[in-house]
Amino acid sequence: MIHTIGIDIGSGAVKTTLFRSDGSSIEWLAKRCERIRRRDPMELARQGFDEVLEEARLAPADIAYTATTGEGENVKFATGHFYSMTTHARGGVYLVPEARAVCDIGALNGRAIYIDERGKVLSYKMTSQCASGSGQFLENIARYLGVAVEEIGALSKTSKNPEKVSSICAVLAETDVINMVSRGIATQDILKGIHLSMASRLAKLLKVTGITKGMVLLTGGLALDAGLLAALQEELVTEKITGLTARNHPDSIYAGAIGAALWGAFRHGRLAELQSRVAA
Amino acid sequence: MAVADIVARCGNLFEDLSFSAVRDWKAAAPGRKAVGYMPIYVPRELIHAAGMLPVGIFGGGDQLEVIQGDAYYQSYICRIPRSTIELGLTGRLDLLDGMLFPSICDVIRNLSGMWQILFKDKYVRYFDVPQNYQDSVGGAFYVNELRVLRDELAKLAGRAVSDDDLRKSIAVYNDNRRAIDELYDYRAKKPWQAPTAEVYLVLRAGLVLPVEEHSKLVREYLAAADAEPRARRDNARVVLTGAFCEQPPLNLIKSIEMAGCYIVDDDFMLCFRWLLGDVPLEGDPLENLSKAFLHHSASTASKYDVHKEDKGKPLVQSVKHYGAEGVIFAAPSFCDPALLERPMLQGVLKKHGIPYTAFKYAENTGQMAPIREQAGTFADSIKLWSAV
Amino acid sequence: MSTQTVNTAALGGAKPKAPVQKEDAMLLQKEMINRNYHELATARQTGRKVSATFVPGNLNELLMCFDFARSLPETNALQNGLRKKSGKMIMDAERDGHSEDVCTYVKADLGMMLQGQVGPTGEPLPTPDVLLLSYTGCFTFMKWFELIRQKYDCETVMLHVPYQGDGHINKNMRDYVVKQINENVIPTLERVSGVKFDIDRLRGYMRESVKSEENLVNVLQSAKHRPSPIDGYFGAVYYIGPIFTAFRGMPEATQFYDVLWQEVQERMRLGKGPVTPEGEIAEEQYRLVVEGPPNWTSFREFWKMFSDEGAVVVASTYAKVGGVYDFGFRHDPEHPIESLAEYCLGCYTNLNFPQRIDMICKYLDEYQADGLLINSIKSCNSFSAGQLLILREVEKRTGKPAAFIETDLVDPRYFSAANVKNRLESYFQMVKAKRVAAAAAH
Amino acid sequence: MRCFIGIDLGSTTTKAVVIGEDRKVLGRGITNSRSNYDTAATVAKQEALVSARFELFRQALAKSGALNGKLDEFIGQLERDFRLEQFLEQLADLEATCLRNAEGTRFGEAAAGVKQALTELFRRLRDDSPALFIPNAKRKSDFFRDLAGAQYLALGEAVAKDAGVRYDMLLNVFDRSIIEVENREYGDAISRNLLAAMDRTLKAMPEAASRAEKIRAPIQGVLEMALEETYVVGTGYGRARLPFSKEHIRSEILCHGLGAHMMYPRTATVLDIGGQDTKAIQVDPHGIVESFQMNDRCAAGCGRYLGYIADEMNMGLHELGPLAMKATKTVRINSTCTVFAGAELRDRLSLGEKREDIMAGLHRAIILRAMSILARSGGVRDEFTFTGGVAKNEAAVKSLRELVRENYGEVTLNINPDSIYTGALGGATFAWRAVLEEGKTAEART
Ligand SMILES: Nc1ncnc2c1ncn2[C@@H]1O[C@H](COP(=O)(O)OP(=O)(O)O)[C@@H](O)[C@H]1O
Ligand SMILES: Nc1ncnc2c1ncn2[C@@H]1O[C@H](COP(=O)(O)OP(=O)(O)O)[C@@H](O)[C@H]1O
Ligand code: SF4
Ligand code: SF4
Ligand code: SF4
Repeated sequence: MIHTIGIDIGSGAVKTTLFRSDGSSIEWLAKRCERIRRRDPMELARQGFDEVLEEARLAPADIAYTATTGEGENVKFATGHFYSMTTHARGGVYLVPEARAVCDIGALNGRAIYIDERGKVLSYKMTSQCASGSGQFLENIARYLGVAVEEIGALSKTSKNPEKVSSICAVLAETDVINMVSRGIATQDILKGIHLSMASRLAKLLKVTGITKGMVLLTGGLALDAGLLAALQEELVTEKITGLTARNHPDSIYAGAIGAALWGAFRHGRLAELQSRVAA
Repeated sequence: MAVADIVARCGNLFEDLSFSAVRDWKAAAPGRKAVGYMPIYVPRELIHAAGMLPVGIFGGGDQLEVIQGDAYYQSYICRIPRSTIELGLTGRLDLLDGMLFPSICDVIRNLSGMWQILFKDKYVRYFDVPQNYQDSVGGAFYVNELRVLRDELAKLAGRAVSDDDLRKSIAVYNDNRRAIDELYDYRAKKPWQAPTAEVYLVLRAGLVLPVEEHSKLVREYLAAADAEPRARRDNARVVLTGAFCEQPPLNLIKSIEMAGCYIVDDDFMLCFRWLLGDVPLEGDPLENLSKAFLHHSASTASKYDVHKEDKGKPLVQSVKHYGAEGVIFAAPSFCDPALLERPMLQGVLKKHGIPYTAFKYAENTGQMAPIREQAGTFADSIKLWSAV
Repeated sequence: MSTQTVNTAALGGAKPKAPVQKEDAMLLQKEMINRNYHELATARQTGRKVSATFVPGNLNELLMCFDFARSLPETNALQNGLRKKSGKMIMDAERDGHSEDVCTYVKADLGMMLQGQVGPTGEPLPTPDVLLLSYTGCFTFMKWFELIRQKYDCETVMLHVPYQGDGHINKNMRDYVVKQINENVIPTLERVSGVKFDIDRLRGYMRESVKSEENLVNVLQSAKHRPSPIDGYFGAVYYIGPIFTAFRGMPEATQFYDVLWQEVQERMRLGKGPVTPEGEIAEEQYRLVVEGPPNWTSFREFWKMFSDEGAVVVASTYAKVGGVYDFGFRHDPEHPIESLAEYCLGCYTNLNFPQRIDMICKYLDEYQADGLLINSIKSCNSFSAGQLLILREVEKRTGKPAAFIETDLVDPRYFSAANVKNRLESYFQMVKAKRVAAAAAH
Repeated sequence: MRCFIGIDLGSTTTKAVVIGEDRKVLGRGITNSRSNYDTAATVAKQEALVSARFELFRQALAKSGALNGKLDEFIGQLERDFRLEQFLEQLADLEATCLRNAEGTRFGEAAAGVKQALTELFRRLRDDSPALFIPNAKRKSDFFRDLAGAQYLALGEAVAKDAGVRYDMLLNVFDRSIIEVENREYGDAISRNLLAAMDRTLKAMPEAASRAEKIRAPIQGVLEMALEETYVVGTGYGRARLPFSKEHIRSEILCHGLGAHMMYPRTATVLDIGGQDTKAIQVDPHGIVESFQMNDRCAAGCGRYLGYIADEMNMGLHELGPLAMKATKTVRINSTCTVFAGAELRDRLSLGEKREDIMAGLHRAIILRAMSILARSGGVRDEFTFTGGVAKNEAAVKSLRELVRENYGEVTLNINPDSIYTGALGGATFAWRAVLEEGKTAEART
């Protein structure tokens, strides 16, 4: 039986999980999610690490493997690092075993990952280097519109006449939105419009990965945004990608951290195996 | 010399945007001339045979601040022409007595005309190559083009270029190709001993050094690299393709390796590996160069594949030959040839069950995080799952 | 020849929905295009083989010799753009793995195929039996047909046309093209069509071509008059349609250009300006030369930005993409294959930079234009790479102001109306201010 | 008196300039562009008219000699006091709006707590306000939204903790309310606030108080004089949304060219870096535009970029330049994508680069973009005038100076402290010309 910790350092938030696993069973002991809000992410990683330990009543020495993911390549106390699509894939199947694709929408990038039932990455696609239509953008607009991040989803779902944002540049899109407000477009219609353009981008990413049927799990910070989920579902219908269904999970935001912890356990086993072979 | 010294020398040559190596070469004897060429391929043998130094101009890299170059290009055009213009307008290429623009795509093609306007006193030539590979059709055209080029270069050099001159040059370049093949084979065998970031620099040196010196350098590097034991990492073996024209920043190559990939074949600076194998020395040298071009040359997006079945064949062969586990498509943003070719190649790889991933770059890409993430995930997925 | 009568009520004051105005010739050419699409749609039933080829360097007369129904993927893409269908097609192609960065004509074409090959008119388009890859002044052509071949397994024949790198067509180039036509193109077309090549038939078609070519040049050069009776860019798009596509060499084309030329002469006689979809241009305020293809997805809106300000395009390079006729080239029935080669080699996109600049300067002078406007197309490296140098050189050589806008052919995402309008307005106001200042100085 | 007004509705800020019949600038006003362009234009114009009155006060008082020697000090104090009054007025409005927005079911049981916290928070805000307007106070911005927002954030966390409510809730109320408040005009309050400010000033300057009557009289005179909006010209990014007819709208390129020419008649090249666009303009000796270039559909490297950086570093826009000036070397930054600016910054920080050095690199990157656009428009000619919001940034100016010298040799570089108003000045000049040279009269506003 071993304990492992996964830390997902994003550009928007730091997520930490602690797992106990032995050969057959996996148990999730603790989790933490902290929005960065201009604090030092490395500091928050350390803090998350300490807090999950405290919650599980464990000491650092009890941890067999601390795995980082996201922008955590430089965390000093980590044992190893996995790249975020690897971890989101693994975390995704942990949360929803029937998921065959994971859509991760973080603060700056979106990613679609096509996986098999073991969480193996079959193919993936990331948004390009231009930051249009990112989580950050939605957050900025929400702040501008005076809507709390948590309210976005519910509001967007009430929209009847979504107003699409045409600019591809996030900066110019902000002005587009300002123009919309001055034209008297309702807040929910603007939000829904943004959701739709994000969803269409996601649908495109998904399509490019080559997946045609199965369950898509949304992960990352925006996964819980019900408006985005609804928009994606609509988009899948209008785009006639009907083989796919989209859903989220209350713990979606932890997918990366979960995957990191689980891969950590896997790697730990591998390393032990190698060790014993060397010893023998 | 130790590996570090050789690499440092190459690194200096790479970073030197004022081309002192070329300047020094010219200064060493009176009347020496140098002729620049852009990616992918020009018959450097002709320049060499005329006693001039061929100089590869492969963009300005990420250290060049492009100001004027941007004034000539919209944001949706790749970066190499703008940095090349910048090099020209800032006088850094004044040391070149001529410039050859090979047929690679419309951007480089148009650049040849711009060069004629911007640098009126220089010898400028757009060098067309045939997309028809029959000796009697494309070959006849090409031999004529070669002849014209030879005559023009001879005029520029102020001396005649005989067939024997040309044969000698072909021999020298045959040797260089052999040295580079050795380098590629060695790296594929022991990628940890010859990291691509180093191999790349050693190759780059060939753009500015005389070919004889470069062949020597390559072999020195091989000996030195083999002598120095280095740690072997648990990396995935990949072929990198798509970077045949605008070159990725060195940091990108390093990032790919850092993220867990060994590059075992690539298409950087194809000019060195364009003709496959030796060009025969007997017979008409121009005919020989033409035949080598038509029938034994590298495959790349700028070339037409006569048969549907030919598409992607060389790539699959490279994967097999070098024992790669996957392919990374790294293409310059807005590079039509590379990006239009990509889906076709991906289709072929898919058919052969070879994993691949793709991303874009520019020669001055600064942000490596997304690159690391994608290359890393690719390596992860090969590594974590290959054994299971 | 009259223009369509206009709903006069709609002309004055606020005009919410003015009916689109068209000249007879425009209607005629629309009919012709629709007929061609219908021919393509029914090719399978009628037992005709289908060819596809590109506008620059299109060997229409040659293809006619083999009874092919002729499809032009570029034209399909632009028609889909005009009908606002291309956006979706492009997205579909991108979802199928194509990069956002590449030419949208290609993506619109591939997207159309993904959507089941329904053509712009709603009728299905057949998969071509042969792709005649005229590699003329655009690298993308080659990849485009390779892509189609990879996906649909069509037979492809390459006609490589060397570039006029030093501004001349030489014997080596001409021989190379002629040889390819004789040794590769004709045998392949014979094999695919099962029709034997008959050079006299080719000569016959070419005789027709010449007639259209004469009249086209007359029409385009009528813009030298003040006011110009035509718009040499937006309007010319309609005028060049038949000759640059599947009709050159057909009697229909000859007839079309007759009608058109008469119509234009009449307009000149009456001192009238060009007809735009919004009505006639009342007063010619600005005369412009335009370089670069138009935007198709917002074609009317784009045109309106000009016509609202009284801006008339008197000459454009785009009206020469399918053949540069105004400097004397004509198809030559006496030397049919050679003149096909000459035609391909002389296409606008196959000209080098100094040639392009000379041509534009000449237009500015001969058509007494106020300035140059470059519409730079994101898709098209062939046109666009280096256009900013054209802008500078032309300004330097003619002293006339030039302006630069950026749009795309068929990707609606790259047409930012506000942005374009902003620049155009500034440009027009600038030309005007200069004119006022110049007048004051005298 | 007859006034000619130019309004430049920018993407970030809206500027207005009032000139008199003698074509001299009487007043300038600026506000942040907000969702309601009408309001933004109105507010900027009001601000400009207020500032015009201050200018007229100065002239009247100078003539009356009531304040010999102390005139500048007095006007300065009066202006600050007036700003404080305005600020307090808006703060009170914000408080009422926040309290209203905290009602209802949004916060359920927490509502009472939130309201309590708000009341406390606003009490502290009010107490802290005068400090913002003392002489030489370092303000992060001049706009109510930014000022109140910064203070609100700074104090909010502690207040929330004390009151036992979630900080997020307070943020939420603020975000919602600030928009409402921002979109209200306070035109009616101006005279009242001026009089109140007068009282404050006289209290603050006892030596002036003794001459209160002599001071009040000319001011009263000015206050009673009507400032007639003879002709208004709109320009800028949002000009199409201004409720003006086409006659009253000019392209921003023309306005910037003319504005720069008015400030520096020998201007040949103008660079304007605004929030979302960068323009390079060549003008002839009469201020007529000869050619121009703008950035394309990508907003990389424009002023908004600095805004994102400032947000990321939790600093005011004013502070970026000074920080960059402390740099000892310049880190090379390649991407000027506005949105990725934050990521780039973090990247560099994690590589161990110093903040000031990165900042220097970011500023250089912006200017490099601008240099390209300048090169595209035909280069830099003598004299060269730099305008727009970014011209206020000393580090940007430094980079520009260096790069211009490297690429074009010595040219005179003009930067006016009021350069952000260049477009509006051009507009006002067009307005003046329309009436005095072309004999136009203002059209009825629709
Ligand atoms: N409940 C929520 N509803 C909507 N958006 C949220 C929510 N929680 C976080 N976010 C947004 O998610 C983003 C962060 O997501 P995350 O997956 O952590 O990104 P990253 O991995 O890049 O940090 C932020 O932009 C944040 O605003
Ligand atoms: N005081 C200041 N110090 C530094 N930069 C400033 C300052 N004020 C404004 N800016 C910069 O100027 C930009 C706005 O410029 P402005 O010319 O007003 O743009 P616009 O006309 O598009 O509204 C802001 O994005 C900011 O970067
Ligand atoms: S378009 Fe906008 S988001 Fe994209 S690179 Fe430019 S500034 Fe960044
Ligand atoms: S990078 Fe690609 S598009 Fe650019 S010049 Fe090279 S081949 Fe052409
Ligand atoms: S690149 Fe230009 S010429 Fe070539 S196919 Fe595209 S639009 Fe046509």
